[in-house]
Amino acid sequence: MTDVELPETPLLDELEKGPWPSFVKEIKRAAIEQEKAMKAGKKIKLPGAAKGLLKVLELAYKEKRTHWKHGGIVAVVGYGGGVIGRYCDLEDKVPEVWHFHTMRINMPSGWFYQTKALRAICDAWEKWGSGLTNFHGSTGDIILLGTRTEYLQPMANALAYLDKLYGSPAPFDIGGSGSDLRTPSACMGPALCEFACYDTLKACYEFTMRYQNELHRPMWPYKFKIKCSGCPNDCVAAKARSDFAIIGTWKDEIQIDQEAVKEYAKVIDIEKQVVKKCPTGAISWDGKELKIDNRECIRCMHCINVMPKALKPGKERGATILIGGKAPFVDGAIIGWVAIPFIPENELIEKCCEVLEAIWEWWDEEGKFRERVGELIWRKGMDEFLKVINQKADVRMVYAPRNNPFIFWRELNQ
Amino acid sequence: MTDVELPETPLLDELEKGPWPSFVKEIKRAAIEQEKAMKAGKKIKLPGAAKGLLKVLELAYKEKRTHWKHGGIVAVVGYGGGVIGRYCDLEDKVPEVWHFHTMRINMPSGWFYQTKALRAICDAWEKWGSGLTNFHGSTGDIILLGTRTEYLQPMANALAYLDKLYGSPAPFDIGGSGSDLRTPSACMGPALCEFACYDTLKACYEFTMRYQNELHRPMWPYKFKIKCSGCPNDCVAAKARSDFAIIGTWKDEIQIDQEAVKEYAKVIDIEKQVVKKCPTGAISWDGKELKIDNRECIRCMHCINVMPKALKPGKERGATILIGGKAPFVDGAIIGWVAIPFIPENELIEKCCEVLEAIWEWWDEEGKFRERVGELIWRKGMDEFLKVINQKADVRMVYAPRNNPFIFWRELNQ
Amino acid sequence: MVAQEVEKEPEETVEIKTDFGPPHYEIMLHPIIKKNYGKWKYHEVVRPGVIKRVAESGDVLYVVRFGSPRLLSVYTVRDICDIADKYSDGYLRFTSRHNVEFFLTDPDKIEPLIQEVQEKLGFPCGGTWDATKGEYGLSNIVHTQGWVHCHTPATDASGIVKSVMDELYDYFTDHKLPALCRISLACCANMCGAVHASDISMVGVHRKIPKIDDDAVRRTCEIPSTVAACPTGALKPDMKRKTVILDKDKCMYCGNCYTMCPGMPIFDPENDGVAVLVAGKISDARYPPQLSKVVVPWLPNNPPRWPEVVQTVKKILETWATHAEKYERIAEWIHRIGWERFFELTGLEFTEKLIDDYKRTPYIYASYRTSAAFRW
Amino acid sequence: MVAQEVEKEPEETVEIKTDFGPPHYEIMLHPIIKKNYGKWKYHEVVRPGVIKRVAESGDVLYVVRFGSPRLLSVYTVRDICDIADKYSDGYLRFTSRHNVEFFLTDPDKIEPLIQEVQEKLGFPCGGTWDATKGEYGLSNIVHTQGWVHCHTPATDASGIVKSVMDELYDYFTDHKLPALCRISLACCANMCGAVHASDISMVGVHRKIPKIDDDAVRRTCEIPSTVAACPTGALKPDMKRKTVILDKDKCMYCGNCYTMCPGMPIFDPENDGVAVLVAGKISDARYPPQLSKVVVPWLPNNPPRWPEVVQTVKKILETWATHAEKYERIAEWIHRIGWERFFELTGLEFTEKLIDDYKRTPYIYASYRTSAAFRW
Ligand code: SRM
Ligand code: SRM
Ligand code: SRM
Ligand code: SRM
Ligand code: SF4
Ligand code: SF4
Ligand code: SF4
Ligand code: SF4
Ligand code: SF4
Ligand code: SF4
Ligand code: SF4
Ligand code: SF4
Repeated sequence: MTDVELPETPLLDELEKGPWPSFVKEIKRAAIEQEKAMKAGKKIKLPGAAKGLLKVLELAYKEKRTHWKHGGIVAVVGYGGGVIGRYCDLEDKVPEVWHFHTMRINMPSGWFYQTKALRAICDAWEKWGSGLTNFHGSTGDIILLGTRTEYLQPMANALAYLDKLYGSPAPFDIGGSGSDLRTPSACMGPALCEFACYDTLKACYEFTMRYQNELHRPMWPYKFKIKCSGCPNDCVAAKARSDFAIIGTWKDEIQIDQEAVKEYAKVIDIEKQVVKKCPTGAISWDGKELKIDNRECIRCMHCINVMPKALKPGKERGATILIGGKAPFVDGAIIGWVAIPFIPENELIEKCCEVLEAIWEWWDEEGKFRERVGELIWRKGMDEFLKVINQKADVRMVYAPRNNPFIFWRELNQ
Repeated sequence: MTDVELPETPLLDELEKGPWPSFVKEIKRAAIEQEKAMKAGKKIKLPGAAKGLLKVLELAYKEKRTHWKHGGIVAVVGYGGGVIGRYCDLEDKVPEVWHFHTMRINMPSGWFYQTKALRAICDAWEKWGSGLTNFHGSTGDIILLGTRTEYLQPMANALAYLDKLYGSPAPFDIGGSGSDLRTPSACMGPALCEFACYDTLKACYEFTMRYQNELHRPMWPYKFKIKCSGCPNDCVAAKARSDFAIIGTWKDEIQIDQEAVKEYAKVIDIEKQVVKKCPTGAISWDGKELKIDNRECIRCMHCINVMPKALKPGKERGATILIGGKAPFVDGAIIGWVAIPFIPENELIEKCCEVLEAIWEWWDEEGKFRERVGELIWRKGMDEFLKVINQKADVRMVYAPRNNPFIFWRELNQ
Repeated sequence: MVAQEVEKEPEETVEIKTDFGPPHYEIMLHPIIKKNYGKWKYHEVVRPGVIKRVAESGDVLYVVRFGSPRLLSVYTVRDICDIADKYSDGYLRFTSRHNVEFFLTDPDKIEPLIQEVQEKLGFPCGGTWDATKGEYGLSNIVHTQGWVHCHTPATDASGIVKSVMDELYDYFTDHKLPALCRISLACCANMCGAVHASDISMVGVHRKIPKIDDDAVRRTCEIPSTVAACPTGALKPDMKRKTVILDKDKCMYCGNCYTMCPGMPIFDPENDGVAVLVAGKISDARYPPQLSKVVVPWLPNNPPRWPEVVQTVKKILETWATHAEKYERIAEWIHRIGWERFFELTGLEFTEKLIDDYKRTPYIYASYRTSAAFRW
Repeated sequence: MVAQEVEKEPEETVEIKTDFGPPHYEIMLHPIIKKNYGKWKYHEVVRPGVIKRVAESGDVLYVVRFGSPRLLSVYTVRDICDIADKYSDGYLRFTSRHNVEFFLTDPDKIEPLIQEVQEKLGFPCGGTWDATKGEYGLSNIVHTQGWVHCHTPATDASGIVKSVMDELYDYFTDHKLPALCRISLACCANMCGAVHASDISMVGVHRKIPKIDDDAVRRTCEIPSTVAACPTGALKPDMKRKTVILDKDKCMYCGNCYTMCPGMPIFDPENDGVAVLVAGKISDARYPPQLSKVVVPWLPNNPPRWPEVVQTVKKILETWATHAEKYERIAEWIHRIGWERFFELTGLEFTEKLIDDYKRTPYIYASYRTSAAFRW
């Protein structure tokens, strides 16, 4: 391997040590192998990019600052988003990464892959980019880290014809960035998980397909994220990380297999681990029968989590919509709050689309530049928002009613 | 009684019915007896005021609206506050109450009275006013309801010489109103209550005496209230109703009389009523000994409240200061929050005065017109406030630390 | 002039005296209280309204509590004094909820006192609670001026209080509640009754924008401070016409502007009314202090007896009393059963009006500790 | 021209195709998964990193999880594919925390797989937890770009993550924690790592005001949108000089303006650093979702291994792990013991910097329900 010469990176080298897999090793590996591949006659458009990154990064470590600059607008034909432009402020010193744009590629729902698909992506990116990736970005996309402006389009084309040109089982499309719909994501849901209260993969796929235009052409006040979790455990952190979180849940009674409960009772302390930990004290256990007062159950999942073989969500399934989740800029961090307490499973996708479209129309009209939808609702009031999405107020939307009597009675003052 | 003619008040008459004592009866009684007293030769300056009030009030009941108007500035010599000016908008119809100003009289700490003092007030007010009172106003003053502008001064003088002129054991002074210090109040504290962790009556009296000028001459951005509760039960609602709440508490261990606990065990269910209700689970009871893990105790008072004979606050006593309590205008209702977690009893009054003076100086300088001190702190930040009162930050000031990293580092940016 | 001078009252001739302050509390204390000041050992509730206080010295004092209408004529105050002289050595006090208390050393006098107060004053004995047993009486309603004296009320105070207390009378004279329940009333959103932290509260609310009388505004108002008084920024100065302009969509009828400017009265007989709040709490006992929450945005003003308000308060109180555990105040009860159940059990309706949209309070407040309950 | 055309790659000649979307997920599913889709019965954790999934059909699938550095070269991805082809029928997946999972039908292949991955890739098996037993592994750290790619970071991402995971390695490969603990990192307050609701999180923070390069501002920035971007109103347009003026007392170094305008870089090697937050939570399990809270306002950037940050995170994790009950996540643990004790036990210092003074979030948010947990 070492016939390729690497820059001196004494600081980064420290991060090759230790048991956890090393990203520095990955960068070095790309630097070495890409160069070797090129030498071996492979078509490599951007040799030295990973090596350039090593130089820039070592300097960053030394100086304790970034050397990346604003991107400006770089894109591929027909799309407004999906590429993060990036330039290096060390143009002269490290021309290899003067351009170092990122491409965001829409992953399949649930991050499931055939190796054939992954290999195809690797082949294309080895050719057109730095050979470095993130599996995945924290919105969920496949992140292709670093290429030049002129290779963006060919790489996009490679992905669009990944089946034909690289033997992938399907082509891959660009994901979201900028003021558009961001790539929706979903927990593994029914693919692997017994708790899923709706088909998260399907929902995620449907939204993605239906809103290709919104995903690819930024035209809103700001970004908008959708995430699908199959149950209140929320394994894609939708509540905190998406403007529109779809959280699977149920309305009727938890399904109990009493025999299985007894099995668990042999290995765990049901009183202590389940009964006592139920937040509403809805459970009782007499050593023989587990009883759940489903009127008291708030569907927190705890008991089901501990005894998955014995307990199951009810049969009347669907989802709760939480609205507004986001990071702290500008009006503060938001964990989304309840916009629709329950949509039955069979109406879920259609209803969500209806609501999404109503929200976008409103936000598009009323939202300020860089105002997330949660912030717009704060500014305009839940009252107006509920009209927009055509929902009645429900006590489940709040932890508690208002503490002030400063109520608007606009209907009396027209 | 009925040789005095009363106006017809069919609506108000409904409120003479029923078991609860009736304020309508009181107004009628004043109307009748004042007139009778006058006829009997007593000096009564304002006969017919209570009768006038009946007329106005009946009309208010009929029309479902008030008939009182803004007061304008009415006062007594040397004072800026203590009188609420009030005029009636039915001048022609009910001239008896065209003027109907209220006087606020500073009650003794804890609302304790000798009858001699009360009788003297009654005598003076029978003469100079409507003969109607509130025992007490909700800030705590004795409220003398309704007199004319020209009688304000003589009534104030009557109170100032209530000892000499009316045989009271002491004269009475005017209370607060307007943008001044409002009449401080205190729970009965050590006078009657075994829970008092500091001398509330003394503290209240000291503040009142020391700040006579602040009480009588409005010169601040807005009102400022001080209330003294001897323990966290907060029987004067200081936390919610005063800008500066002094709540008695202790730091060391709850004092336990195990014998007395056993006595209680005979009549109450200690496990259910005490142990289970402790918010931090700090108590255990084995039928013989009650144990309190004082490191876990948050001094909520519950166990002591249930078993006053057996449990007592610790010996290291003092008070917590909560700042900012107020009604909802303008920035919302505030239950005061912790400004100083603990001041030892022997330093309490001096320390409070020091802090009060620092706060007032700052508020006077920085506060906007009609901005309560709590709102000013919200505007300026706890950081600045803590400097003003010369306190270090303490985790006990918050329920939880901040959720955003938008921290000011002004010291690095000078 | 001469004639007038002759007629002058003593109060008109004395020298002005200021800043001497209230009477020292010590002179107002019953001798037994003075003697045992700060040395009380414990108390016991003998019966509703009667608290036996035992001092370390062994002294015993019975404190007997009576409900009062608060609005008292001086004639009734004198009657109270007569009773205090007869039973209570010439001493008495008022509580922070406006009840009257007498001090007895002889337990045999308790019954006669209660009898005499009932006969002469019509004041019921009660308003106490017995924390040991976990049995609670309802106390008096803290309240405000209303149509009796104030210029901004959206409802009356005393009339509603009387009507509610008539209806809940037995709760006052007996210990029938599972926990403390504090009821308060304020006749406008100024909330002089401090209803913002009560178990149940009633607050007068306006629902129509103030009527701007340009002429009166010009005559009586300072325009900048009126505009500044509006919490929602609904007012703008109209410098040309020397008046103010109101954005009716921003107004939430708080009446703050009217407080500053008589030229824009806000009352409206048909639309004013009463909002009902619940689940406030002040003590640190068990559960931290809580602000009250609006559960009924408006009920009509229906004098003289406000049946809608009375029945709503009663319904809430009794629903709670039926379902709560011992020591579980309304806030604590709802914390356990959930707001969903509260609305279900009380039959009240949750509407969008109950979702908070008052944005001025900063979220930082949510992190400030509003209790003196901490670990050391 | 002609020469160029000859050299054209196939990718340069195809017709532009847009909006066809991602591959359908079904074609990416392992046959056993496809067969039992939506029909899983239960799971069991066989050992750290290995989850046995049993379908209603009786089918069994072993899901084996490995930690990944997330930043992967295509060469390593190919190695992963080789392993998936060998063990997992050519299928694999990544988790929402960037771990890699393989699917095995034959339990005998589990150990060989783990061996081979460790040897070839150096990825540890683990990152799972066993809710039945209440024994939890630590999973991967969700994180961001840092100095590897972003222009606004106040710290690096991958370097700290590597350093922390090296130190906490055994917690990943074993189930030694009492409850779920999610660690996240974001290299600036944009919080791409969504650290705002994690059990422990690290966020890069600037502490110096941006340096306004008037020239660059003139050249590269839209002044109104730059001014509007400032959450605290610290920026004013200077129309004459065509630049912006900064009120340093109002600036809280968020870098929002720099995002809009390259002319005012905010990094500062000595003053940039890392804040540490704790007690966020997302699941509804037992306790409602919570925002993370800042417990250390700043630690220095000390590359390559950030010992101060690593030790602080470790200290918090281990203090919690030592004291918490089963299922008690950090937020729940602190809820029980109180923040007083948290600071005492961890030895961290509470200062005025930790008291919230960010006023933009309205208090109304405190009343909005941020969970799907309700009664029907
Ligand atoms: C007399 C009075 C103080 C005064 O200086 O006037 C008083 C007196 C006592 N209070 Fe109080 N409280 C008085 C107003 C209050 C208030 C203020 C208010 O109501 O506006 C509160 C706060 C209310 C709140 O939290 O919203 C108050 C919250 C308590 C508590 C806390 C109860 C709880 O469970 O939350 C206790 C403890 C208890 O129950 O023993 C208490 C305990 C007591 C004790 C037992 C203290 C003692 O050892 O004597 C007193 C007799 C109680 C009884 O009636 O059986 N006192 N008490 C006030 C009586 C008002 C009335 O006429 O009803
Ligand atoms: C008399 C009294 C009500 C009563 O019947 O008991 C009262 C009556 C008035 N209050 Fe009050 N307040 C009274 C206690 C309170 C309290 C309770 C307390 O002090 O414990 C509060 C809530 C606590 C607080 O301070 O926030 C209170 C909060 C207000 C407010 C709102 C202040 C705010 O910052 O939100 C106003 C509005 C104002 O100041 O313009 C107000 C204004 C008024 C005015 C002066 C109305 C006005 O703007 O002219 C009322 C005069 C009524 C009248 O015609 O006599 N009053 N006011 C209370 C004073 C009696 C006394 O001195 O003992
Ligand atoms: C694979 C993954 C979903 C995916 O589509 O990728 C997943 C898978 C499972 N989660 Fe999760 N969770 C996954 C991310 C999450 C996240 C999101 C995150 O970490 O950012 C959360 C929310 C975290 C939070 O609340 O802050 C999450 C909160 C839970 C919980 C709630 C635990 C709690 O006590 O709060 C459960 C219930 C449980 O413990 O069994 C759960 C349960 C499960 C179960 C047991 C569901 C099932 O029946 O299979 C899965 C296996 C658990 C195991 O490892 O033993 N999963 N889980 C994610 C694995 C990430 C990783 O590599 O570590
Ligand atoms: C790549 C990625 C981080 C990563 O390493 O995984 C990322 C990277 C950037 N994010 Fe992000 N964000 C990424 C997920 C997130 C998330 C998490 C999520 O989506 O679950 C958040 C928090 C959730 C949210 O949306 O609020 C997030 C909140 C932000 C924000 C703050 C938005 C806010 O409203 O507060 C910004 C600032 C902005 O938009 O200007 C931002 C801006 C950026 C920019 C574009 C910086 C900029 O202003 O130019 C970063 C480009 C970095 C680079 O050089 O490549 N990024 N960003 C993630 C996207 C990968 C993907 O597509 O899969
Ligand atoms: S969110 Fe629920 S359904 Fe989805 S993977 Fe997690 S536990 Fe399963
Ligand atoms: S799901 Fe949660 S609330 Fe419902 S019974 Fe189980 S533990 Fe209790
Ligand atoms: S606040 Fe405490 S000390 Fe004062 S009367 Fe109430 S219980 Fe007693
Ligand atoms: S005072 Fe409160 S917290 Fe302390 S032991 Fe008693 S009940 Fe528990
Ligand atoms: S609450 Fe309003 S209306 Fe009632 S007395 Fe106070 S200021 Fe007047
Ligand atoms: S009533 Fe209140 S909200 Fe309306 S204009 Fe007046 S001050 Fe503003
Ligand atoms: S957190 Fe900030 S610095 Fe890190 S990737 Fe996101 S925008 Fe860039
Ligand atoms: S860094 Fe943030 S606070 Fe400071 S000027 Fe820029 S946008 Fe405003």
